This record gives sequence, C-alpha cells and structure tokens, in this order.
Amino acid sequence: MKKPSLFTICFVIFILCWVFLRFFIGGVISKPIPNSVILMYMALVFIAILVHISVEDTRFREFLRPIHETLVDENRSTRRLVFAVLIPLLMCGFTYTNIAKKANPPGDPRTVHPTPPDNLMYKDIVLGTMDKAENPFRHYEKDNPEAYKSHIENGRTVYYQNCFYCHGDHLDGKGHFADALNPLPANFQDPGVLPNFSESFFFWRISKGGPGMPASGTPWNSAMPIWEDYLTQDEIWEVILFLSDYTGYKPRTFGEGH
Amino acid sequence: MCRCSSQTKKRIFLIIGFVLLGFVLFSIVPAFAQDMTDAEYRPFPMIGSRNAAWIAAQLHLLFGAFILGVPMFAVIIEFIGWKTKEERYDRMAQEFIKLCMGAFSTTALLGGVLVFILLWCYPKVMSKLSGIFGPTMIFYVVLFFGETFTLYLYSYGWDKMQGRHKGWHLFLGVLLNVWGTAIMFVSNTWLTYQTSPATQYGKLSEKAKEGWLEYTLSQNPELTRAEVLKDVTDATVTNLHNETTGEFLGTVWDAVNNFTWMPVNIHRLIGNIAFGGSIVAAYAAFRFLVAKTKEEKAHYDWMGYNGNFIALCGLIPLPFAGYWLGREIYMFNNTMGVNMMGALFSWLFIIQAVMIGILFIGANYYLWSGMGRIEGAEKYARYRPIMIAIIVICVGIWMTPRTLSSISTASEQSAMGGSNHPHLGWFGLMTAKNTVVNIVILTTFLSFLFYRRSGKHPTANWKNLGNIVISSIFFLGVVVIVVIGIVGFAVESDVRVNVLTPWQVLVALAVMVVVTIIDIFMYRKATTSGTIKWGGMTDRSQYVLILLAITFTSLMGLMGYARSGLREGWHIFGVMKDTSVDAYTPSLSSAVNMVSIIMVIFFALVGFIFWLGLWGEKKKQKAVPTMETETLAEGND
Amino acid sequence: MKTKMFAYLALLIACGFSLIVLADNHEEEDMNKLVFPKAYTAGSVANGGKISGVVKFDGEVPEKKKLVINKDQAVCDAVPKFDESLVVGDGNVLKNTIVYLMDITKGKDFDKDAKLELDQKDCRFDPHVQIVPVGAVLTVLNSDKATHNVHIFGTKKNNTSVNKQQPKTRKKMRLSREGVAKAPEGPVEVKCDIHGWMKAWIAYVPHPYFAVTNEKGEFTLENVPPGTYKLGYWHEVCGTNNKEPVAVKVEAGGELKQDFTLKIKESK
Amino acid sequence: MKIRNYTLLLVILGMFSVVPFIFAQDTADDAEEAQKVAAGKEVYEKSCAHCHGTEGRGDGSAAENLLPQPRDFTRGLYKIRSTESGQLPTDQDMFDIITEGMPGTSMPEWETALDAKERWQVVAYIKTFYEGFKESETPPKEISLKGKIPYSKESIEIGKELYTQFACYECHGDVGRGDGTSAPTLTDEWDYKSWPANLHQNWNYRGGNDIDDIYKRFVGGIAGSAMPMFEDPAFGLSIEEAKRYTQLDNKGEMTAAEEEEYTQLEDKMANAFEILDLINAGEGDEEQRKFYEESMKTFYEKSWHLANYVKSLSPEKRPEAAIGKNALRSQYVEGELPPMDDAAWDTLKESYFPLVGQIIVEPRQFNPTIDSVSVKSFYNDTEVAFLFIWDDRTHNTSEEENEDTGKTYEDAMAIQFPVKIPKGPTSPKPYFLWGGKLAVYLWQWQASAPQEITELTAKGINNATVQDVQTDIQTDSEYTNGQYRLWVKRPLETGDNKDLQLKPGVFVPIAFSVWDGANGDVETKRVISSWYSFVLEPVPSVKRFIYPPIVALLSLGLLIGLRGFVQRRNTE
Repeated sequence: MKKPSLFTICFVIFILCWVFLRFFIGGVISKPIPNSVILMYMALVFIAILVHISVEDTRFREFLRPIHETLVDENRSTRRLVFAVLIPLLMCGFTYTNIAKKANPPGDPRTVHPTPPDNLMYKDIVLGTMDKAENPFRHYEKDNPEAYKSHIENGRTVYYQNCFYCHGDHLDGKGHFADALNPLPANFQDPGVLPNFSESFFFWRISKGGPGMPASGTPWNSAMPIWEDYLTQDEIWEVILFLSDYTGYKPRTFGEGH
Repeated sequence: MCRCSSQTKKRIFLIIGFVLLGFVLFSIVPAFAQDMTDAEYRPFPMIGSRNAAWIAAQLHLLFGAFILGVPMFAVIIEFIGWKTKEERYDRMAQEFIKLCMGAFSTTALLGGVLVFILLWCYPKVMSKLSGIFGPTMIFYVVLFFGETFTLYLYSYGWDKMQGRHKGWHLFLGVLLNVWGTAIMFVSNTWLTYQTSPATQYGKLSEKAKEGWLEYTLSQNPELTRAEVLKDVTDATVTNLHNETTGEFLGTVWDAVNNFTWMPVNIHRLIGNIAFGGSIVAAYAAFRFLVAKTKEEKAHYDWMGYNGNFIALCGLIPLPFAGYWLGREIYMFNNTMGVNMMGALFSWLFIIQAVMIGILFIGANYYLWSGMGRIEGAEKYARYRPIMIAIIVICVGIWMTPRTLSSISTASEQSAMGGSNHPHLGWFGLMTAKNTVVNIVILTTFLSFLFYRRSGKHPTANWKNLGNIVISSIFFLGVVVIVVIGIVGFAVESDVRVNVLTPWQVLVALAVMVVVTIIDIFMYRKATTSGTIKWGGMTDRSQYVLILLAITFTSLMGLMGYARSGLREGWHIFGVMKDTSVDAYTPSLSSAVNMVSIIMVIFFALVGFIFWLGLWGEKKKQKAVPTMETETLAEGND
Repeated sequence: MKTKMFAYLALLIACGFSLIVLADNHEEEDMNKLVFPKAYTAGSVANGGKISGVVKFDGEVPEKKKLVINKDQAVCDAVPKFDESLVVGDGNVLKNTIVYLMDITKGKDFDKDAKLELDQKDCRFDPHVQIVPVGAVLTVLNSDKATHNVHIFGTKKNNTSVNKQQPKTRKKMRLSREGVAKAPEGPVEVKCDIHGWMKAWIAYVPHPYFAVTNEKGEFTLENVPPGTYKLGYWHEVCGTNNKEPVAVKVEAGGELKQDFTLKIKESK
Repeated sequence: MKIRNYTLLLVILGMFSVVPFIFAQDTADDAEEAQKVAAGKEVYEKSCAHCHGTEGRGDGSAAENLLPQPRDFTRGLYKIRSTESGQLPTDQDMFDIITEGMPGTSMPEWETALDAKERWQVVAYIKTFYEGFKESETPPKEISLKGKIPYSKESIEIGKELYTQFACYECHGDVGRGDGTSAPTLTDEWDYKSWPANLHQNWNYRGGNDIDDIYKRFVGGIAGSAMPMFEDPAFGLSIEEAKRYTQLDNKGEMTAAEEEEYTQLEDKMANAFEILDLINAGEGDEEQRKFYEESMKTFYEKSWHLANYVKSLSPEKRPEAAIGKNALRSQYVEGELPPMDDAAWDTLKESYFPLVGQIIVEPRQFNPTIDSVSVKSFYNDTEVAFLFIWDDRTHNTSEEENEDTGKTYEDAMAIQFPVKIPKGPTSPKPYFLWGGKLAVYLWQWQASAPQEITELTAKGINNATVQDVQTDIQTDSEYTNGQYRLWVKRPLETGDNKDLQLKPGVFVPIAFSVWDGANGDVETKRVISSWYSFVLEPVPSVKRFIYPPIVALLSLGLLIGLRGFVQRRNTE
C-alpha cells in the first residue's frame, strides 16, 4: 500500500486529537469540555503540527506538495475540480449556519473569588483586617484537642442545619437544592477552594453572602444568604473548622512575618 | 566626530535637541508640583487624563526598557569581541548601540511628555509624591545627566577608542549600565511606592520607627508604648504619613525600600534584557528579510540569532522573578494578591499564559530552524516531535483557566457540573502551572543544548557516561518537579508558596547549571563536523522573531496594566484615594485595546528610528565579516 | 477565672438538666402505651372475681366536632360524623377507654368464639377502639361502596406496618398474614389514608383482661383469678395512669367496683 | 461468602471434623459481622448521623427542616423495598438506596462519597437499630418480576383503565399529578405531611423510575406512607370481565339481564376474595390454591399494565433547564396573539425552569412542593404573550385568614424581570431575589383573582411596591387536574419607565416565584428560581441567503488566485 502523504498524516493526527479531546477526555473519562477550551487546545495542536512540518524546509515542501499538486498539476484536474466545488460549498454552508444560528443568551461570567474588603466585619463589629483576623478556635487544634473537637461538632451541627441544602451532605456542592441554582454552590471537596483562601475570607463570604459581594465582584448572582442574620460569630468560625476538618483541606494561612 | 557627514551631524543635533527638551520638562518637576496643589485634577483634552498618562508612560517604559537592556549585552558582546579579537562582535555591539542612540532621545522626550502630562493632570498626586521623593528626583536628574553624557561618549567614541583605549571604552560601557540601572531603580521607587507604600517595621529607619510610634500613640491614646512595641518587628507598616498633617514620618529610604521595590527592580532588569534582545532580533529579522546580498543576510541572521539568544536568557529566569514579585504582593496585602490572581486580573494571567506560551514555542521554533543550517544537527531531529509534544501539552496546561464561566455557555457549564471542569479544573491551580512552566523551561534549555551540540563531536573519553548522566539528571529533574507539583495539590498554600515552588525552581535551575557544566567539559575539545551556514535561515523563522518582539511588547503592556491596576481606586494604595473621573479599573478588553494602540505607536516609532539609523548607513557600504566554521555558541560560552 | 467557673457550672447544670429531660422523654413514650406483663400463662380459672366500673370525664366537655367530609360525599356524608377522640355520654361518661390489668401473669384464655371485626361503614371505623389478641386474625369489613385502605401503623416491636387497599368490591378481608400481631403493644393507630378523617385504634394484647368502655362508660373484667393487681386505663386524649395505677384486690368470686375520672392529658 | 464456601467444601471433604468446622465458620461469620458493624458505625456517624440521628431515630440535627423526614431506622419501616408488603427490605435494597439516594428528597446518592465496602458496612450497622432484622429467620420474600409485560401502547391503554379501577386517582388525581381528593390530608406514620407522587415528574420518584421500580412500589406498597399494598379490586375476574363490571357499575339503570350479570360478577369476586383470604391464612385446598394462583397471575399482569401506564405519564427524563440553547424563545407571529386555549400553543416547545425553596430570608421554605414552571411565548409587532404552566396538587384560593397565623394562604405566582436590561455579560443584574440596589419589575398573580395581574417594582424581597400606573395586562388562567395555566399578554413597550421595555433579539433575564398555599407558602416562604433568560426570537434575517453565496464566490476566487500564484512561482 502506498504510504500516506505527510499532509494526510497531519490531517489525521489533527482529527484524532480532536476526537480524543471531545469524546475521550470529554466523554469517556470526564465531563464534556467547553468548546472554547477545545478550540484553544486545537489551536495548540495546529501550532504544534505547523511547527513540526515547517521547521525543516524539505519537510515543509513535502507537506505542501499535495496542495501544490492539487492546485497546478495537469493530471490532477478532476481533484482540482472537486475541491473547487467542495471548498466554496463548505464555506457557503459554514457561513449559512453561522448566520442562521440562534443566538444563545450570554453566559454568567462571575467573579469566583471576589476581592474581600480590608476589614473583616460581623454585622457592624470589626474583627480585624482581612489579613490578620484569625479563627478564634483554630489554636485549640494544637493546645486543646478536646475543645477543638467539640467546636468541630458544633460546626457540623451548624452545617447540617443550614448549609447542606445547597452544599450537600458530602460538602461537594451537590445539595438537594443545588440543581436549580445558578451559579452552583461551592464545592468544598475541590482542592482549589479551601486551600486557596484564608479563614477570614470564608468568614467574610459566609457572613455577607451573595448580597454582600463588593462592586468589583459584579456581575454577581449568588444565592448565598447573609448568614450573619442567622448565625453567631462563633458558629461561623466553627462551621469553617468543620469544613476543613471534614474535607481534610486546610484554609490558607500566612506564614510568619506577615 | 569630524568624520561625520553633515547628515549625521543633523541627526545628532536633532537627538540632542530632543534630549534637552525632555530634560527641561523633567527638571521642572518640583517647581511645578509646589504650586499646583490647589487643583486636584485637570482634564486632558480628547482622550482623558488617564489614557494620556497611560500612553506616555507605557511608551516611555518600552523605550526605556530598550535603552536599558541593549547596552547591557552590547558591553558583554564588545568584551567578547575584544577578548576573542573578532571584529564581528565589536561591529555588532556597535550596531546595537547605534540602535540605542536613536531610542535614547525618544525615551527622554517621552519621559518629558509623561512628566508634563502627570503634572498637568495630576498635580496633587505629583505634589504628594515629590514631597516624599524630592531628593530622589534630584538624584534622578543627576543620573540622567550621567547616562546621557556616558552614552554619547561611548557611542561616538567607539571608533576612536579602538585598540589601546578599548579597556577605557569598555569601562564607559559598564558605567553606562550602572547609570542606566540606577535610573531604573530610582524611578521604580515612585511607582512601587504607589502600589505598596509599606514595609516591615523592622526594616524602617530609626526616624521612621520613632515617627510611626508617636503617630500611632497619638491616634490610640489608650495604648502604651510597650503595648505597641510588642511583636511589632514583623508588622507591616502601611501608613508612614501623619494623616492629619500629611507629614511624611520617615526618611526617603523608608519610602524607597517598600515591599515591591526590589522585586520590581529585578523583574524589570531581567525583563529589559529579554525585551532588548527581542527588539534587536526583530530588527535583525527585518534587515534579513529585506537584505539583498548573501553577506548581508548572513550578518543579520547571525545578529538575529544573538538577539534571540539574549532574549531567551532573559526569558528563562523571568517567571521566577515574576513569582517573587507576586509573592511580595501577597505579603504586602493579601487582598491585593487575591485580586491579582483570583479576581480582577485573573483573566489577564490567562492572556499572559497564552503569550508566554507563544514566546516559548516561538523561541524553540527559532532554535530548531537554526539547526537546519548546521550540518550534523539532523541526529537531534528525531527528538523534536517529542519536545514539541511536551511543550504544547505543558503550554496547554499552563493556559487552561481555572474558571470557565466566562468562556463557556450555560449548557456547557451544566454539562460540566459547574463553572470548573472536574478534571481540567486541576490544571487551573497554581501548582500545576508552576510545574509545567518549569518543564517548558527545561525543554527549551534542552533545545538550546541540542543546538549547541549540533555539528560537534565530543572527544572526551567519558562522553557516553556523560550523556547518560545528563539524561538521568534531566529525567530525575522532571520527575522531581512533577512529584512536587502533585504534592502541591495536597498541601496548604502557605507551604506550597514558600517551600514547594521555590524547590521546584531550584531543581530546574540546578538541572540547567549542572548540565551546562558537564556539557562544557564534555565538548571542550570537540571536533566539528558541520558548519553553520549563516544566512541559510528560512524566512519563516524571521517572522517568528518579529512575532516574538510583538508578543514581548504586548506582554509588557498588559503586565503594566496589571501592576498599575492593582491599586484599584487608589493613587497611593491605602494612603491617597483616586477621586478623579477615572477612579475605576478599566476592563480587560479596554486594556487590551489600549495596549494594542500603544504597541502600534511603539513599533511605528521604532520603525522610524531604525529608518533614521539606516539613513546614514546607506551611503557607506558596510563590510560584513565573513562567517567562519565556528558556532556562535562557543563564542558565548 | 470566675466566668470560666460559672461557665463550667452552667454546663454541668445544663448537662444534668438535659439528662433529666431525656430520661423524661423516654418515659413519656411509654406513658401513652399499655403496660403488659412479661409473660402470661393461660389456663382455667376457678372462682374468679369480677371488676367493673364506670369511666367518667372530668372537665369541660368540648363541643362535638363535626368532621369535614371533603370527598365521596355521597357515600361518606350520608350519616353525620363526629370526631371520636373524646366521646362523652350523658352524665359525663367516657366511651372508648381501655381498662385492663397491668400485671396479671396467669388467668383465663381468650374467648375463641369472639368475632374480631373492624368494620368500615359510612366511612368510619367501627369500633373506634378495639382489643386484638396477639396472633389473632382480624377481619376487616368494607360496608361502603367506596375504596378504603386499612393502614395499621407499625410499631417498634416487630409489628410491621400494614397498609392494604380494600376495594369496594371486597366486603371482607382477613388480615391474617400481616394482621397477626407478633408482640403485645399498643394501641396502634389505624387510618384510612383515602379518607383522612377515618381513624381507629387497635391494641395487640397478650391476655384477655382488657375491656373497652361502652356508651355508658362501663367496663367489666370477668373471671379474674384472686389476687392483687394494678388496674390501668388508656384513653386516646386522656392518656394513661401508667405512673400511678390503681391497686385492686380481687377476692375469689368477689365483685369489685372501680370507677375512674379522667382529665384531658396536658399536652406538652 | 468466601469463608462459607470454603467451609462447605471442607464439610463435604472432611467427613470427620464436621462439627468443629461449622462451629469455626459460625464464629468467623459472627466476628466478621461484628467488625463490619463496627466499621459501619464509624461511617454512619460521619456521614449519616446528622440526619438519621446517632441512635437511628431519624432525629439528627438536620432533620428539623426536612420533608420527607430522614428515615427512622428503629421501626423497621422502609419505603423502598423489592420485597412484599409488610416485609423487611433485603440488604441489597438498603445498599441500593444508599448508593443511589432518593430523588426528590434530601437523601443524596452516596456512590461517589462512599465506596461499596463502606456502604455495605453502613447497611450492616443500620440493621442493628431494629431488632426485627435479627429475629426474622427467613429472608424476606422478594417480589417476582416474572411475567413482565412489555411497554406498549396497548398495555398503556389497559393500564389507564386500571388506574381508575384501582382507585389510584383517590390520591394521585385523575391524570396523575398527585392532586387526588385525598392528597391534602395524607400523612405518614410519624404524622408528617406527605404528598402523593406527581406521576408526571418521575425524576422525583424516590425509588427509581423504571418500570420494574414502579411495579415493585405498586405490588409491595411504600411502607410507612399512605401508599398501600394494592389488592385487585376485581380479583378473580379477567381483564375483560373487570372492564365489563366497571361498565355496569357505572351505569345508573341496569336491565334485568345486566343486573344478573352484575350479580354474577360480584359473586365471582366475593368468592375469589374468600379464597384469597383462605390462602393468605395458609388454608385452602388444592383447587382453591390453583384458582388463587391463576387469579394472582392476572393481578400481576394488571400491575404490569399499570406500571407501564404510570411510566408513560412522565417524559423520558427531566427536561433540561432553560439555559443556553434551551432559553425561553418567544416566537414571532403575525396578527393577533393566540388566547390561552388556542391550539397554537401546542406547537411550541416548553422551556423548563426548575424551582427551589427560598431559604435565604425568613420565613423560609425548606420543603417545596412545586418542582418547576414551564413557559411558552409568542409575540407580534406590538405585544407579547406568555403561557406559564406549573403543577400544584391543590387549588388554594382561600382568602380566609388562618386562625393561628393570621395570614392567608393561597396559590400565587410572580414573574420577575429587571427594570433595565443588563447591557452585556459583565453588566450587573439585580439581585435575583426581587432585586436590591437595582430594581426588578414584577407581574404578580394570585389564585383568588385569577384574571388579574398586578405590576410591582421591588428593590428587595421585602421591599416591593405596587406600581402607581398599572399597564393594561390581559390575563387568563385555569386550574385543571393539578395544573395551573396562566396566560399573560402585554404590549412590548409600555411607556412607563418603571416597566421592562422589550425589543426583539435582546436577551432578558427572567425569574419566578411561586406560592403553594397548601404548603404554607406565604410572603417570602415560596419557591423561587434564579435568573434565566428569554428572548423575543428575531425573525431570521435575509442575510442568511445573501452572504453565503458571496463567501462561496470569494473563496473560489481565492483558490484561483492561489493557483495563479503557485503557477507563477513554479515558472520563475
């Protein structure tokens, strides 16, 4: 059998990459990947192929050969005709579908980690600056494990009486109310959530909820209640302890000297 | 000078005129500032104050970066030429400085324009800053003088000071760089102070300590001196002003030595080298593309290669410097850090990732293309697809955003089960990004290593062992980096930021250093089989060089936007609020537009200056040194 | 220091208190149920005594509450129905009270011929309170031209819930397999979910010394072996006297009168 | 299991040491079981106790606001079983429930959070809460799935007939929306309110929604709830006979022949029930047993038909929420917009908006009864019409004040829009809960005034005001078979700057609040949705016919140009 041309090989590799991303990663082993991300990855694949074929002149010429032949070779007039019909037709169809496509509503680009204010507040009480305010029970972890445990237990109760409707039994953001919420509730089992923010940050987000988001956090659209209306300061700190205890992820701390 | 044509003279006068104009504008800073405190803001016609200041500042900065970066490697290359007695190096260095000369006056002029705009539009801010930094501004003027003077001596004395006086000429070059670096350090104080007007108590001068203490006590009468002093050494002192009187409580040094000053200095120093190299390379690429003769092509191929090499040298440590800067910002103010990485500017960093990806891919592409003109480089070609794959996969991870909410449709989000992809979301975390960037750097380094080795055969009898050692070091290094990266998902961010990431960087650096050393020894007495056919580069690779320069420029512009925008609604963060009409952070898209406009202006100006440079050259036919069988890498060792 | 001590003290008191409350709660659960002897041996009783009496209601007799019949009116609303949780007859006599011996361990056997029927007539359970021997078969009748479902609640003691539909075509249903109570307990609630107002009670009992008061509030326990017993009662809204049962001494062949006066149980 | 097999082998082989080995096996099993229980306790206390209580009484800290309540394990009552009525569930049943969770309740699926081993351990531990598990010697009798009747149109037809015969409508309503006349009074054995399933929303079936599941619920009942174990009302009759009987039964006047036939059938049934009771009691002779088995076969057959019918009521799966491409798109029509009962509405696809309880502001609704609202829309050059459809089991128009709370509980609906449409994706929308700093514009409708819409402006859930200028909004509504249909028509532009002004092609945020009076919904206690989008779908532009050919020609030109370029290059 004739060895396929370099052009064909590249074309096949390109398509395979797409299939891999779209159906294997985005289907068999995980959830579907958004088109824009696939597009980004495919652009990279395209660049990679382009780099590979064009970095050496001989290979570049070999790659271009079928294109050249199709364009000018006397013996390839049928093929040329086919492409001369096919490509404009494809372009025609492509343009049509693009124009006729129904517009989709704008997504909800939301600031996931809004900028916290300088001071941490509970109602009107200033608890310190965002950097410095600490969980008053955190130190028990080292110096009084019993008390620490009891605070975690309190936190557990607070969580299951208030939070789990949305954030779920397993703290994975899949509570029984979660389906109808947009954006979805935070998933504390995600390693990107707890370890990236300080306890004071969580205190702020819990106590002020969706309505307490700052202007720089717009366009916000969070169903998170203003929990300071329902919970005491201690309860909020305790529930933060519980979150980290249950998931095993520690909120961000700031090392010595800050 | 007497040998100069009349046109050259004209040019010189033009340049001096520009410089003087800039200088005059500059020197009136304090005078202006004192009188204008009554008006807080004045509008700039048509485009508004902020945009005016933005354009002027960014252009000034780009030119400044160029004129600060280029002399650094010009001197080094001149030195190499002196030691190796190869005239072509000397020629190239001189050509670099000629490029510099044209840019220098433009820089000065733009600086003047900037100061004028700032003084006109933001008198209150300028008065406040000049109140704090008065002495440094004078120092700056002195330095500027020194720089101008030295540059002229250096440039116009080039031909005269050949031979016996070469040592002195080189000294001038070094002096030029000292002036230049100092200038940058001084001007950095002003803008870093605006971003992070704070330092640790322990680092303050005695005067500032005392002043701050007094002020704190006066503000909190219930506290005693001992109470305030307790545990205060590590505290961040954010406000060195008496808010009621506006008096500055410390010495100038206290304002200078703020959190981000040094990181910005280092970051810019390295960045300038990379930027300068890439602009030089772009210039060479342009000359290559328009060159008519073989000799010319060979020369500019070689020059482009060197420019790109310098840019790469700067590019590799740049992420580490950036990481340090980021860390200091987090240290200064956590909110600002979160703002930078997670909130306001997080998308900017995705764009940055895309650009850095382009830079790395482009740089590698150029190296691989270059191997096409070396005989005997073919044996490394078989590794290329793997390296392409590694780089592309790493860049893919590097540019994968954490949150896809703004680039995915609602139904895609529901299919993913949220705005984070359950698996790709992991790529969005810092530890993944750090890991891949280290791997990309190592791969780029490997490309360079191959390039260096192309056409050479080591004669050392331990060459096989050496290769095995080098391969295992690479392998181990990558494994360690990946393992650290994976561990990074599980640890607290504090540990990750302060322990794991530095270790990753150290491992990458160690691999590069050790491998370089081994490689140098291995190839010490290498025989050469192939020759470099300078001028044999493809046109494609030259376009890549130009693309790299453009990418660099936009990148600098965007990062400038981030650094400046981090202050949000403040002129001086936490000290002086921005109450002007522009007191909001522009959106990313408007920033991108702005940066693009600035980039176009910049390249237009650069093109004009280069054209000016060509002007004088047209008449005299340049003697281009013939290329011998040596590789350049050797020369750069 | 002081605040800490107070806190500890408060904690201690709170703990004690909650223990008491918990213990109380526990008892409360049993308070509403009948009390049975651990074991009971049935045999012949010679010369047994008789206990009888009248149960009266003490307190303001609430007005009869007419049930709201919100469906199947043609069948169900033909006869007016009233809430049967508290049926007080003339002279304040209280119907549907179970009076029984709590601690009898030996005595007569159940009356084998007694008909155990629970009728559903005019969308009402009849009788409202019923005694069913453990292991017996209950026949549920459907005298209506309507579908009912017999829902006998499950209990903790292995008497699983029974919920069977009884279509109007089925006049008679023997709750044999499911209906056999495995352990004495009760009374348990019986409901028809289709007709939400239909409610009755069944007590699964291990011995025959149980009586339900009739319209006149009367009860009789016959053939009681001589001895001293605790006499208990249960009423749907008046509760039980489990805490202070009446001690009765039954003489051979003797006749004993014991009346009760019940008040509405204070709801917590 | 392995140990047991192993021992079995040894018993056969090692004839001499039978006894000690059996003994050893027993203790090994016991030890294994004990270990399992201990491990299960740990898992239970971490993952289950917060709802089901440390003692398994269903009284964990979270239980207070949950409906259905968490299972009380101490009574051995399990709703979802594959066993017959009155029996305990199999271990597999319990394992399955833990694995898959119970849709429509707060019981999540634990498949991802706990591994299979842990789930089995939990099953072992949960069984210790109820003594009955220990005492029962024989394993519970599983419902046989033999004789399953394939899902078909005919079967569904028969099932529909049986639905009435079996009196399912008493609770589930005439068409199965859970709106039966008994629905408002249903409680479970713990006296908590329970609602009959809406058979049109099978994604809320607690025990799964395939035909086998439905069949099992039907044959085995749902223990502890009002759902009984069904008895064939025409036991002993064939399906045809049963049909005939129902026919006669519904007839007012019967002829003598019919009368006789009717009596015959009744006798036949009475006889059959007699036999049924006998067999149930373990009595009856061979002939009767045979008759019983035949009749039971018919009953099971009927049950399958019924299961098929119930299955047919719901869509294949829960409709996708109206996001992205599913957004509500109002279709353009020329001329008058169709009134509520017009057949034109049937041509439109519904957009589905899931709803959740409002648990942000007191009073809160933790146990919503309304699952979703579906919307269709038309518009013309001057007006837009919406049809809102939602299922509500009860029709509450009561204007009477509740004695205890002094409030009136009635069904209501509010449709929410921003006053100003956000300019782009980054421009902020009002707070989704009736606005905040940015105001929202609302249409409020109440069941007590079914032909009226009130326009409100709100800047917060407790900060709504009736607009002074009420636009003429036409409304029509009806409640049938557990479903509300609300029709609203308004001009696109009202000229009132407090109202939303509509233009084709612009995506407009939309959100809903729905009140179910029977569920105690009043004021902020209600079900809500977050923001969704709707658009007056623009009439497709002619551009789609103009541009494509131009592009095609251009690309052809480009190709020719490229060819020319290459040719020239080759010749050079």
